[in-house]
Amino acid sequence: MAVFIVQGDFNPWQEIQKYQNSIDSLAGKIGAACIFIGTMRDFNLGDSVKSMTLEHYPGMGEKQLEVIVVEAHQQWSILDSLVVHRVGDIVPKDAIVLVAVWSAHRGDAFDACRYIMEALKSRAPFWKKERLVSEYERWVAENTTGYNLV
Amino acid sequence: MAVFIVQGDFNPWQEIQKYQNSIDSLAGKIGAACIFIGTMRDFNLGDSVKSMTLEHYPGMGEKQLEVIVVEAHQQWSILDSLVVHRVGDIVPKDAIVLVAVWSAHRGDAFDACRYIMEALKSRAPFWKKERLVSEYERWVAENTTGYNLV
Amino acid sequence: MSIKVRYFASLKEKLGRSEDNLAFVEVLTVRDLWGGANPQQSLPDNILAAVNMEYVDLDSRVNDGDEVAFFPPVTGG
Amino acid sequence: MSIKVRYFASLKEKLGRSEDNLAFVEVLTVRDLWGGANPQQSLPDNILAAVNMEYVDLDSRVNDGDEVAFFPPVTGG
Repeated sequence: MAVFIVQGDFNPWQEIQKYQNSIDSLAGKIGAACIFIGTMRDFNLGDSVKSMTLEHYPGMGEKQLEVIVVEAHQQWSILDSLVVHRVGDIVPKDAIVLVAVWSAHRGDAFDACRYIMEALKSRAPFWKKERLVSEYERWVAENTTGYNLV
Repeated sequence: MAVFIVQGDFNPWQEIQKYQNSIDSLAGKIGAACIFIGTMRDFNLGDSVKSMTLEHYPGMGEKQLEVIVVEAHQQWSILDSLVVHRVGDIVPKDAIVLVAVWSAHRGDAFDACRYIMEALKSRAPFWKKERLVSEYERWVAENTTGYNLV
Repeated sequence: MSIKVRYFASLKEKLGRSEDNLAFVEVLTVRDLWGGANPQQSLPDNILAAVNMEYVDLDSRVNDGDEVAFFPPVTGG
Repeated sequence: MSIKVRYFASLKEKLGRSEDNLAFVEVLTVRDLWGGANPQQSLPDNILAAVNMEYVDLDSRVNDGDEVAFFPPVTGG
Protein backbone atom coordinates (compact mmCIF):
# COMPACT_ATOMS: atom_id res chain seq x y z
CA MET A 1 0.00 0.00 0.00
CA ALA A 2 1.67 3.17 -1.15
CA VAL A 3 0.76 6.73 -2.06
CA PHE A 4 3.12 9.08 -3.87
CA ILE A 5 2.74 12.69 -4.94
CA VAL A 6 5.33 13.48 -7.59
CA GLN A 7 6.64 16.63 -9.23
CA GLY A 8 7.73 16.02 -12.81
CA ASP A 9 6.72 13.52 -15.46
CA PHE A 10 6.40 9.87 -14.42
CA ASN A 11 6.08 6.71 -16.47
CA PRO A 12 3.09 4.80 -15.04
CA TRP A 13 4.23 1.43 -16.47
CA GLN A 14 7.61 1.75 -14.81
CA GLU A 15 6.02 2.76 -11.51
CA ILE A 16 3.69 -0.25 -11.58
CA GLN A 17 6.48 -2.69 -12.40
CA LYS A 18 8.79 -1.21 -9.78
CA TYR A 19 6.06 -1.51 -7.17
CA GLN A 20 5.07 -5.00 -8.30
CA ASN A 21 8.67 -6.15 -7.97
CA SER A 22 8.65 -4.91 -4.39
CA ILE A 23 5.62 -7.08 -3.58
CA ASP A 24 6.81 -10.23 -5.36
CA SER A 25 6.09 -12.33 -2.26
CA LEU A 26 2.38 -11.75 -2.97
CA ALA A 27 2.59 -12.62 -6.67
CA GLY A 28 1.27 -16.20 -6.38
CA LYS A 29 -1.82 -14.91 -4.53
CA ILE A 30 -2.63 -12.28 -7.16
CA GLY A 31 -5.20 -13.27 -9.76
CA ALA A 32 -6.27 -9.80 -10.84
CA ALA A 33 -4.88 -6.31 -11.29
CA CYS A 34 -7.00 -3.32 -12.23
CA ILE A 35 -5.16 -0.18 -13.23
CA PHE A 36 -6.43 3.27 -14.04
CA ILE A 37 -4.28 5.92 -15.65
CA GLY A 38 -5.45 9.48 -16.15
CA THR A 39 -3.56 11.46 -18.77
CA MET A 40 -3.76 15.06 -19.92
CA ARG A 41 -5.83 15.70 -23.03
CA ASP A 42 -5.04 18.50 -25.47
CA PHE A 43 -8.62 19.79 -25.38
CA ASN A 44 -11.25 20.49 -22.73
CA LEU A 45 -14.71 22.06 -22.89
CA GLY A 46 -14.23 22.69 -26.60
CA ASP A 47 -10.89 24.49 -26.30
CA SER A 48 -7.35 23.48 -27.23
CA VAL A 49 -5.27 23.24 -24.09
CA LYS A 50 -1.52 23.93 -24.19
CA SER A 51 -0.47 23.09 -20.66
CA MET A 52 -1.76 22.84 -17.13
CA THR A 53 -0.60 23.51 -13.59
CA LEU A 54 -1.62 21.11 -10.87
CA GLU A 55 -1.67 22.77 -7.47
CA HIS A 56 -2.09 20.74 -4.31
CA TYR A 57 -2.24 21.12 -0.55
CA PRO A 58 1.01 19.48 0.59
CA GLY A 59 0.43 17.17 3.51
CA MET A 60 -3.34 17.08 3.07
CA GLY A 61 -2.92 15.52 -0.40
CA GLU A 62 -1.02 12.54 1.00
CA LYS A 63 -3.31 12.31 4.03
CA GLN A 64 -6.53 12.23 2.02
CA LEU A 65 -5.17 9.72 -0.49
CA GLU A 66 -4.18 7.45 2.39
CA VAL A 67 -7.64 7.75 3.96
CA ILE A 68 -9.24 6.79 0.63
CA VAL A 69 -6.94 3.82 0.09
CA VAL A 70 -7.58 2.54 3.62
CA GLU A 71 -11.33 2.78 2.99
CA ALA A 72 -10.89 0.66 -0.15
CA HIS A 73 -8.84 -1.95 1.73
CA GLN A 74 -11.56 -2.13 4.38
CA GLN A 75 -14.38 -2.45 1.87
CA TRP A 76 -12.93 -5.02 -0.55
CA SER A 77 -10.69 -8.03 -0.35
CA ILE A 78 -7.60 -6.58 -1.98
CA LEU A 79 -3.95 -7.55 -1.61
CA ASP A 80 -2.19 -4.29 -2.35
CA SER A 81 -2.58 -0.91 -4.03
CA LEU A 82 -0.54 1.94 -5.43
CA VAL A 83 -1.56 5.55 -6.06
CA VAL A 84 0.67 8.10 -7.80
CA HIS A 85 -0.48 11.68 -8.42
CA ARG A 86 1.42 14.27 -10.37
CA VAL A 87 1.68 17.97 -9.37
CA GLY A 88 3.29 21.02 -11.00
CA ASP A 89 3.39 22.00 -14.66
CA ILE A 90 2.27 19.40 -17.14
CA VAL A 91 1.65 19.10 -20.88
CA PRO A 92 -0.78 17.01 -22.96
CA LYS A 93 -0.11 13.24 -23.03
CA ASP A 94 1.56 13.34 -19.59
CA ALA A 95 0.24 11.01 -16.92
CA ILE A 96 -1.64 12.79 -14.13
CA VAL A 97 -2.73 9.93 -11.92
CA LEU A 98 -2.17 6.20 -11.55
CA VAL A 99 -4.28 3.87 -9.40
CA ALA A 100 -3.36 0.17 -9.31
CA VAL A 101 -5.11 -2.48 -7.24
CA TRP A 102 -4.11 -6.13 -6.88
CA SER A 103 -6.46 -8.84 -5.61
CA ALA A 104 -7.17 -12.58 -5.81
CA HIS A 105 -10.42 -12.11 -7.77
CA ARG A 106 -11.35 -9.61 -10.45
CA GLY A 107 -14.49 -8.11 -8.90
CA ASP A 108 -12.57 -6.68 -5.95
CA ALA A 109 -9.82 -5.18 -8.12
CA PHE A 110 -12.33 -3.44 -10.42
CA ASP A 111 -14.53 -2.17 -7.59
CA ALA A 112 -11.69 -0.93 -5.41
CA CYS A 113 -9.80 0.76 -8.27
CA ARG A 114 -12.88 2.65 -9.36
CA TYR A 115 -13.76 3.57 -5.80
CA ILE A 116 -10.30 5.03 -5.21
CA MET A 117 -10.50 7.06 -8.44
CA GLU A 118 -13.94 8.48 -7.68
CA ALA A 119 -13.02 9.33 -4.10
CA LEU A 120 -9.77 10.93 -5.26
CA LYS A 121 -11.65 13.03 -7.81
CA SER A 122 -14.06 14.35 -5.19
CA ARG A 123 -11.87 14.58 -2.08
CA ALA A 124 -8.13 14.77 -2.80
CA PRO A 125 -7.01 18.44 -2.57
CA PHE A 126 -5.62 19.01 -6.06
CA TRP A 127 -6.61 21.80 -8.46
CA LYS A 128 -6.06 22.19 -12.18
CA LYS A 129 -5.41 25.46 -13.95
CA GLU A 130 -5.49 25.18 -17.72
CA ARG A 131 -3.50 27.30 -20.14
CA LEU A 132 -5.25 27.42 -23.51
CA VAL A 133 -3.52 27.70 -26.86
CA SER A 134 -4.93 31.27 -26.89
CA GLU A 135 -2.82 31.90 -23.71
CA TYR A 136 -5.99 32.39 -21.71
CA GLU A 137 -5.76 30.77 -18.27
CA ARG A 138 -8.64 29.28 -16.32
CA TRP A 139 -9.22 27.12 -13.26
CA VAL A 140 -11.17 23.91 -13.86
CA ALA A 141 -14.43 24.52 -11.98
CA GLU A 142 -15.15 21.04 -10.66
CA ASN A 143 -14.85 17.34 -11.34
CA THR A 144 -17.90 15.50 -12.61
CA THR A 145 -18.89 11.96 -11.70
CA GLY A 146 -17.13 9.09 -13.42
CA TYR A 147 -20.21 6.90 -13.49
CA ASN A 148 -22.16 6.73 -16.72
CA LEU A 149 -25.92 7.04 -16.33
CA VAL A 150 -27.59 3.67 -16.73
CA MET B 1 -8.51 -2.16 -31.76
CA ALA B 2 -6.55 -5.39 -31.59
CA VAL B 3 -7.00 -8.92 -30.31
CA PHE B 4 -4.10 -11.34 -29.89
CA ILE B 5 -3.99 -14.96 -28.77
CA VAL B 6 -0.45 -15.84 -27.76
CA GLN B 7 1.42 -19.04 -26.97
CA GLY B 8 4.17 -18.49 -24.41
CA ASP B 9 4.66 -15.99 -21.62
CA PHE B 10 3.97 -12.32 -22.37
CA ASN B 11 4.78 -9.15 -20.47
CA PRO B 12 1.53 -7.16 -20.23
CA TRP B 13 3.31 -3.84 -19.58
CA GLN B 14 5.44 -4.23 -22.70
CA GLU B 15 2.38 -5.17 -24.77
CA ILE B 16 0.48 -2.11 -23.56
CA GLN B 17 3.37 0.26 -24.26
CA LYS B 18 4.01 -1.26 -27.68
CA TYR B 19 0.35 -0.87 -28.58
CA GLN B 20 0.16 2.64 -27.14
CA ASN B 21 3.15 3.69 -29.22
CA SER B 22 1.31 2.47 -32.31
CA ILE B 23 -1.66 4.73 -31.52
CA ASP B 24 0.34 7.82 -30.59
CA SER B 25 -1.78 9.98 -32.94
CA LEU B 26 -4.65 9.47 -30.46
CA ALA B 27 -2.60 10.33 -27.38
CA GLY B 28 -3.81 13.93 -27.01
CA LYS B 29 -7.43 12.73 -27.05
CA ILE B 30 -6.89 10.12 -24.34
CA GLY B 31 -7.81 11.16 -20.82
CA ALA B 32 -8.29 7.71 -19.33
CA ALA B 33 -6.96 4.19 -19.61
CA CYS B 34 -8.40 1.25 -17.72
CA ILE B 35 -6.38 -1.94 -17.74
CA PHE B 36 -7.18 -5.37 -16.38
CA ILE B 37 -4.58 -8.10 -16.04
CA GLY B 38 -5.45 -11.62 -14.99
CA THR B 39 -2.54 -13.67 -13.65
CA MET B 40 -2.23 -17.27 -12.54
CA ARG B 41 -2.50 -17.88 -8.80
CA ASP B 42 -0.67 -20.73 -7.05
CA PHE B 43 -3.87 -21.91 -5.36
CA ASN B 44 -7.47 -22.52 -6.34
CA LEU B 45 -10.44 -23.99 -4.48
CA GLY B 46 -8.21 -24.66 -1.47
CA ASP B 47 -5.51 -26.55 -3.40
CA SER B 48 -1.95 -25.66 -4.37
CA VAL B 49 -1.70 -25.45 -8.12
CA LYS B 50 1.58 -26.23 -9.88
CA SER B 51 0.75 -25.40 -13.48
CA MET B 52 -2.11 -25.09 -15.91
CA THR B 53 -2.87 -25.76 -19.55
CA LEU B 54 -5.05 -23.31 -21.42
CA GLU B 55 -6.83 -24.94 -24.33
CA HIS B 56 -8.72 -22.87 -26.88
CA TYR B 57 -10.72 -23.20 -30.06
CA PRO B 58 -8.42 -21.64 -32.68
CA GLY B 59 -10.32 -19.28 -34.93
CA MET B 60 -13.36 -19.09 -32.68
CA GLY B 61 -11.22 -17.60 -29.88
CA GLU B 62 -10.20 -14.66 -32.06
CA LYS B 63 -13.68 -14.33 -33.55
CA GLN B 64 -15.48 -14.19 -30.21
CA LEU B 65 -12.97 -11.74 -28.72
CA GLU B 66 -13.50 -9.48 -31.73
CA VAL B 67 -17.29 -9.68 -31.36
CA ILE B 68 -16.99 -8.71 -27.68
CA VAL B 69 -14.64 -5.80 -28.38
CA VAL B 70 -16.93 -4.48 -31.13
CA GLU B 71 -19.88 -4.63 -28.70
CA ALA B 72 -17.88 -2.55 -26.22
CA HIS B 73 -16.97 0.02 -28.89
CA GLN B 74 -20.65 0.29 -29.82
CA GLN B 75 -21.82 0.66 -26.25
CA TRP B 76 -19.32 3.19 -24.90
CA SER B 77 -17.40 6.15 -26.21
CA ILE B 78 -13.93 4.60 -26.33
CA LEU B 79 -10.94 5.47 -28.47
CA ASP B 80 -9.11 2.15 -28.68
CA SER B 81 -8.71 -1.22 -27.01
CA LEU B 82 -6.31 -4.14 -26.79
CA VAL B 83 -6.98 -7.72 -25.71
CA VAL B 84 -4.25 -10.34 -25.29
CA HIS B 85 -5.03 -13.88 -24.16
CA ARG B 86 -2.48 -16.56 -23.41
CA VAL B 87 -2.87 -20.23 -24.38
CA GLY B 88 -0.73 -23.34 -23.75
CA ASP B 89 1.16 -24.36 -20.62
CA ILE B 90 1.48 -21.75 -17.92
CA VAL B 91 2.80 -21.46 -14.38
CA PRO B 92 1.80 -19.32 -11.38
CA LYS B 93 2.53 -15.57 -11.66
CA ASP B 94 2.25 -15.70 -15.48
CA ALA B 95 -0.16 -13.30 -17.15
CA ILE B 96 -3.23 -15.03 -18.62
CA VAL B 97 -5.19 -12.11 -20.00
CA LEU B 98 -4.80 -8.40 -20.63
CA VAL B 99 -7.63 -5.99 -21.46
CA ALA B 100 -6.78 -2.32 -22.03
CA VAL B 101 -9.27 0.39 -22.98
CA TRP B 102 -8.48 4.02 -23.82
CA SER B 103 -11.08 6.80 -23.77
CA ALA B 104 -11.52 10.54 -23.26
CA HIS B 105 -13.36 10.15 -19.94
CA ARG B 106 -12.89 7.64 -17.13
CA GLY B 107 -16.43 6.24 -16.90
CA ASP B 108 -16.27 4.79 -20.41
CA ALA B 109 -12.84 3.20 -19.89
CA PHE B 110 -13.91 1.52 -16.64
CA ASP B 111 -17.27 0.33 -17.98
CA ALA B 112 -15.92 -0.98 -21.28
CA CYS B 113 -12.90 -2.73 -19.73
CA ARG B 114 -15.08 -4.55 -17.24
CA TYR B 115 -17.65 -5.43 -19.88
CA ILE B 116 -14.97 -6.96 -22.09
CA MET B 117 -13.57 -9.01 -19.19
CA GLU B 118 -16.98 -10.35 -18.12
CA ALA B 119 -17.99 -11.19 -21.69
CA LEU B 120 -14.63 -12.86 -22.28
CA LYS B 121 -15.04 -14.94 -19.12
CA SER B 122 -18.47 -16.18 -20.18
CA ARG B 123 -18.13 -16.43 -23.98
CA ALA B 124 -14.52 -16.72 -25.21
CA PRO B 125 -13.78 -20.42 -25.95
CA PHE B 126 -10.84 -21.06 -23.61
CA TRP B 127 -10.60 -23.85 -21.02
CA LYS B 128 -8.27 -24.28 -18.07
CA LYS B 129 -6.92 -27.59 -16.84
CA GLU B 130 -5.12 -27.32 -13.53
CA ARG B 131 -2.24 -29.53 -12.42
CA LEU B 132 -2.10 -29.61 -8.62
CA VAL B 133 1.08 -29.97 -6.57
CA SER B 134 -0.24 -33.49 -5.80
CA GLU B 135 0.00 -34.16 -9.61
CA TYR B 136 -3.79 -34.54 -9.77
CA GLU B 137 -5.24 -32.91 -12.89
CA ARG B 138 -8.66 -31.31 -13.16
CA TRP B 139 -10.61 -29.12 -15.54
CA VAL B 140 -11.92 -25.89 -14.06
CA ALA B 141 -15.70 -26.38 -14.07
CA GLU B 142 -16.88 -22.87 -14.87
CA ASN B 143 -16.18 -19.19 -14.44
CA THR B 144 -18.14 -17.27 -11.84
CA THR B 145 -19.35 -13.70 -12.14
CA GLY B 146 -16.89 -10.88 -11.55
CA TYR B 147 -19.50 -8.63 -9.98
CA ASN B 148 -19.57 -8.44 -6.21
CA LEU B 149 -23.03 -8.65 -4.67
CA VAL B 150 -24.16 -5.26 -3.51
CA MET C 1 -24.32 -33.49 -46.66
CA SER C 2 -20.95 -33.42 -44.93
CA ILE C 3 -20.43 -31.93 -41.46
CA LYS C 4 -17.33 -31.60 -39.33
CA VAL C 5 -17.94 -31.92 -35.60
CA ARG C 6 -15.37 -30.77 -33.05
CA TYR C 7 -15.09 -31.40 -29.31
CA PHE C 8 -13.02 -29.46 -26.78
CA ALA C 9 -11.57 -29.66 -23.27
CA SER C 10 -13.16 -32.09 -20.80
CA LEU C 11 -15.74 -33.17 -23.39
CA LYS C 12 -12.99 -34.15 -25.82
CA GLU C 13 -11.31 -36.23 -23.10
CA LYS C 14 -14.58 -37.86 -22.07
CA LEU C 15 -15.43 -38.84 -25.65
CA GLY C 16 -11.86 -39.82 -26.39
CA ARG C 17 -11.72 -37.92 -29.69
CA SER C 18 -11.50 -34.34 -30.91
CA GLU C 19 -13.54 -34.53 -34.10
CA ASP C 20 -15.92 -36.45 -36.32
CA ASN C 21 -16.49 -36.09 -40.03
CA LEU C 22 -20.07 -37.06 -40.67
CA ALA C 23 -22.21 -37.51 -43.77
CA PHE C 24 -26.01 -37.16 -43.54
CA VAL C 25 -28.80 -37.27 -46.06
CA GLU C 26 -31.49 -35.32 -44.24
CA VAL C 27 -31.45 -31.74 -42.88
CA LEU C 28 -30.93 -31.79 -39.15
CA THR C 29 -30.42 -29.69 -35.99
CA VAL C 30 -27.37 -29.36 -33.78
CA ARG C 31 -29.08 -31.61 -31.25
CA ASP C 32 -29.78 -34.28 -33.89
CA LEU C 33 -26.17 -34.09 -34.95
CA TRP C 34 -25.01 -34.88 -31.42
CA GLY C 35 -27.31 -37.89 -31.36
CA GLY C 36 -25.98 -39.13 -34.69
CA ALA C 37 -22.36 -38.70 -33.65
CA ASN C 38 -22.79 -39.97 -30.10
CA PRO C 39 -25.62 -42.50 -30.01
CA GLN C 40 -24.50 -43.88 -26.62
CA GLN C 41 -24.09 -40.51 -24.88
CA SER C 42 -26.90 -38.20 -23.99
CA LEU C 43 -26.18 -34.51 -24.53
CA PRO C 44 -24.58 -33.10 -21.34
CA ASP C 45 -26.75 -30.52 -19.57
CA ASN C 46 -24.47 -27.52 -19.62
CA ILE C 47 -23.03 -28.07 -23.10
CA LEU C 48 -22.37 -25.13 -25.42
CA ALA C 49 -22.60 -25.38 -29.19
CA ALA C 50 -21.21 -23.32 -32.05
CA VAL C 51 -21.76 -23.47 -35.80
CA ASN C 52 -18.96 -21.98 -37.87
CA MET C 53 -17.50 -20.48 -34.67
CA GLU C 54 -20.65 -18.65 -33.63
CA TYR C 55 -22.77 -19.64 -30.67
CA VAL C 56 -26.08 -21.28 -31.58
CA ASP C 57 -28.84 -22.94 -29.65
CA LEU C 58 -29.26 -26.69 -29.90
CA ASP C 59 -32.28 -26.48 -32.16
CA SER C 60 -30.50 -24.52 -34.91
CA ARG C 61 -30.29 -26.11 -38.32
CA VAL C 62 -27.02 -27.42 -39.65
CA ASN C 63 -26.09 -26.92 -43.31
CA ASP C 64 -23.80 -28.81 -45.63
CA GLY C 65 -20.18 -27.94 -45.02
CA ASP C 66 -20.76 -26.47 -41.54
CA GLU C 67 -18.28 -26.90 -38.73
CA VAL C 68 -20.17 -27.70 -35.55
CA ALA C 69 -18.48 -27.60 -32.14
CA PHE C 70 -19.55 -28.88 -28.73
CA PHE C 71 -17.79 -27.83 -25.55
CA PRO C 72 -18.22 -27.36 -21.78
CA PRO C 73 -18.66 -23.93 -20.11
CA VAL C 74 -15.68 -21.73 -20.96
CA THR C 75 -13.11 -20.97 -18.25
CA GLY C 76 -10.64 -18.55 -19.80
CA GLY C 77 -9.50 -15.15 -18.62
CA MET D 1 -5.50 31.79 20.49
CA SER D 2 -3.45 31.60 17.32
CA ILE D 3 -4.76 30.13 14.07
CA LYS D 4 -3.13 29.68 10.68
CA VAL D 5 -5.51 30.05 7.74
CA ARG D 6 -4.59 28.81 4.25
CA TYR D 7 -6.20 29.46 0.88
CA PHE D 8 -5.71 27.47 -2.31
CA ALA D 9 -6.18 27.65 -6.07
CA SER D 10 -8.73 30.13 -7.46
CA LEU D 11 -9.64 31.28 -3.94
CA LYS D 12 -6.03 32.15 -3.22
CA GLU D 13 -5.88 34.20 -6.43
CA LYS D 14 -9.16 35.93 -5.71
CA LEU D 15 -8.11 36.92 -2.19
CA GLY D 16 -4.61 37.82 -3.34
CA ARG D 17 -2.90 35.91 -0.53
CA SER D 18 -2.19 32.30 0.44
CA GLU D 19 -2.37 32.54 4.25
CA ASP D 20 -3.28 34.51 7.31
CA ASN D 21 -1.95 34.15 10.81
CA LEU D 22 -4.69 35.24 13.15
CA ALA D 23 -5.00 35.74 16.89
CA PHE D 24 -8.40 35.52 18.59
CA VAL D 25 -9.56 35.72 22.17
CA GLU D 26 -12.86 33.86 21.96
CA VAL D 27 -13.61 30.27 20.81
CA LEU D 28 -15.01 30.32 17.28
CA THR D 29 -16.19 28.21 14.34
CA VAL D 30 -14.65 27.78 10.90
CA ARG D 31 -17.35 30.08 9.53
CA ASP D 32 -16.57 32.78 12.13
CA LEU D 33 -12.91 32.48 11.26
CA TRP D 34 -13.63 33.24 7.60
CA GLY D 35 -15.58 36.32 8.64
CA GLY D 36 -12.73 37.50 10.89
CA ALA D 37 -10.12 36.97 8.18
CA ASN D 38 -12.22 38.28 5.27
CA PRO D 39 -14.65 40.90 6.60
CA GLN D 40 -15.35 42.25 3.08
CA GLN D 41 -15.93 38.88 1.40
CA SER D 42 -18.89 36.64 2.07
CA LEU D 43 -18.07 32.94 2.23
CA PRO D 44 -18.34 31.49 -1.33
CA ASP D 45 -21.17 28.98 -1.75
CA ASN D 46 -19.26 25.91 -2.82
CA ILE D 47 -16.26 26.39 -0.54
CA LEU D 48 -14.61 23.42 1.20
CA ALA D 49 -12.92 23.66 4.58
CA ALA D 50 -10.35 21.53 6.38
CA VAL D 51 -8.96 21.71 9.89
CA ASN D 52 -5.54 20.12 10.31
CA MET D 53 -5.89 18.57 6.84
CA GLU D 54 -9.20 16.85 7.53
CA TYR D 55 -12.49 17.91 6.00
CA VAL D 56 -14.86 19.66 8.41
CA ASP D 57 -18.18 21.41 8.11
CA LEU D 58 -18.32 25.15 8.49
CA ASP D 59 -19.80 25.03 11.96
CA SER D 60 -16.94 23.02 13.48
CA ARG D 61 -15.02 24.61 16.32
CA VAL D 62 -11.49 25.80 15.83
CA ASN D 63 -8.87 25.26 18.54
CA ASP D 64 -5.70 27.06 19.40
CA GLY D 65 -2.88 26.09 17.06
CA ASP D 66 -5.16 24.65 14.36
CA GLU D 67 -4.39 25.01 10.68
CA VAL D 68 -7.58 25.90 8.86
CA ALA D 69 -7.82 25.73 5.06
CA PHE D 70 -10.42 27.08 2.62
CA PHE D 71 -10.51 25.96 -1.00
CA PRO D 72 -12.75 25.54 -4.06
CA PRO D 73 -14.05 22.13 -5.23
CA VAL D 74 -11.11 19.85 -5.95
CA THR D 75 -10.24 19.04 -9.56
CA GLY D 76 -7.40 16.53 -9.41
CA GLY D 77 -7.07 13.11 -10.98
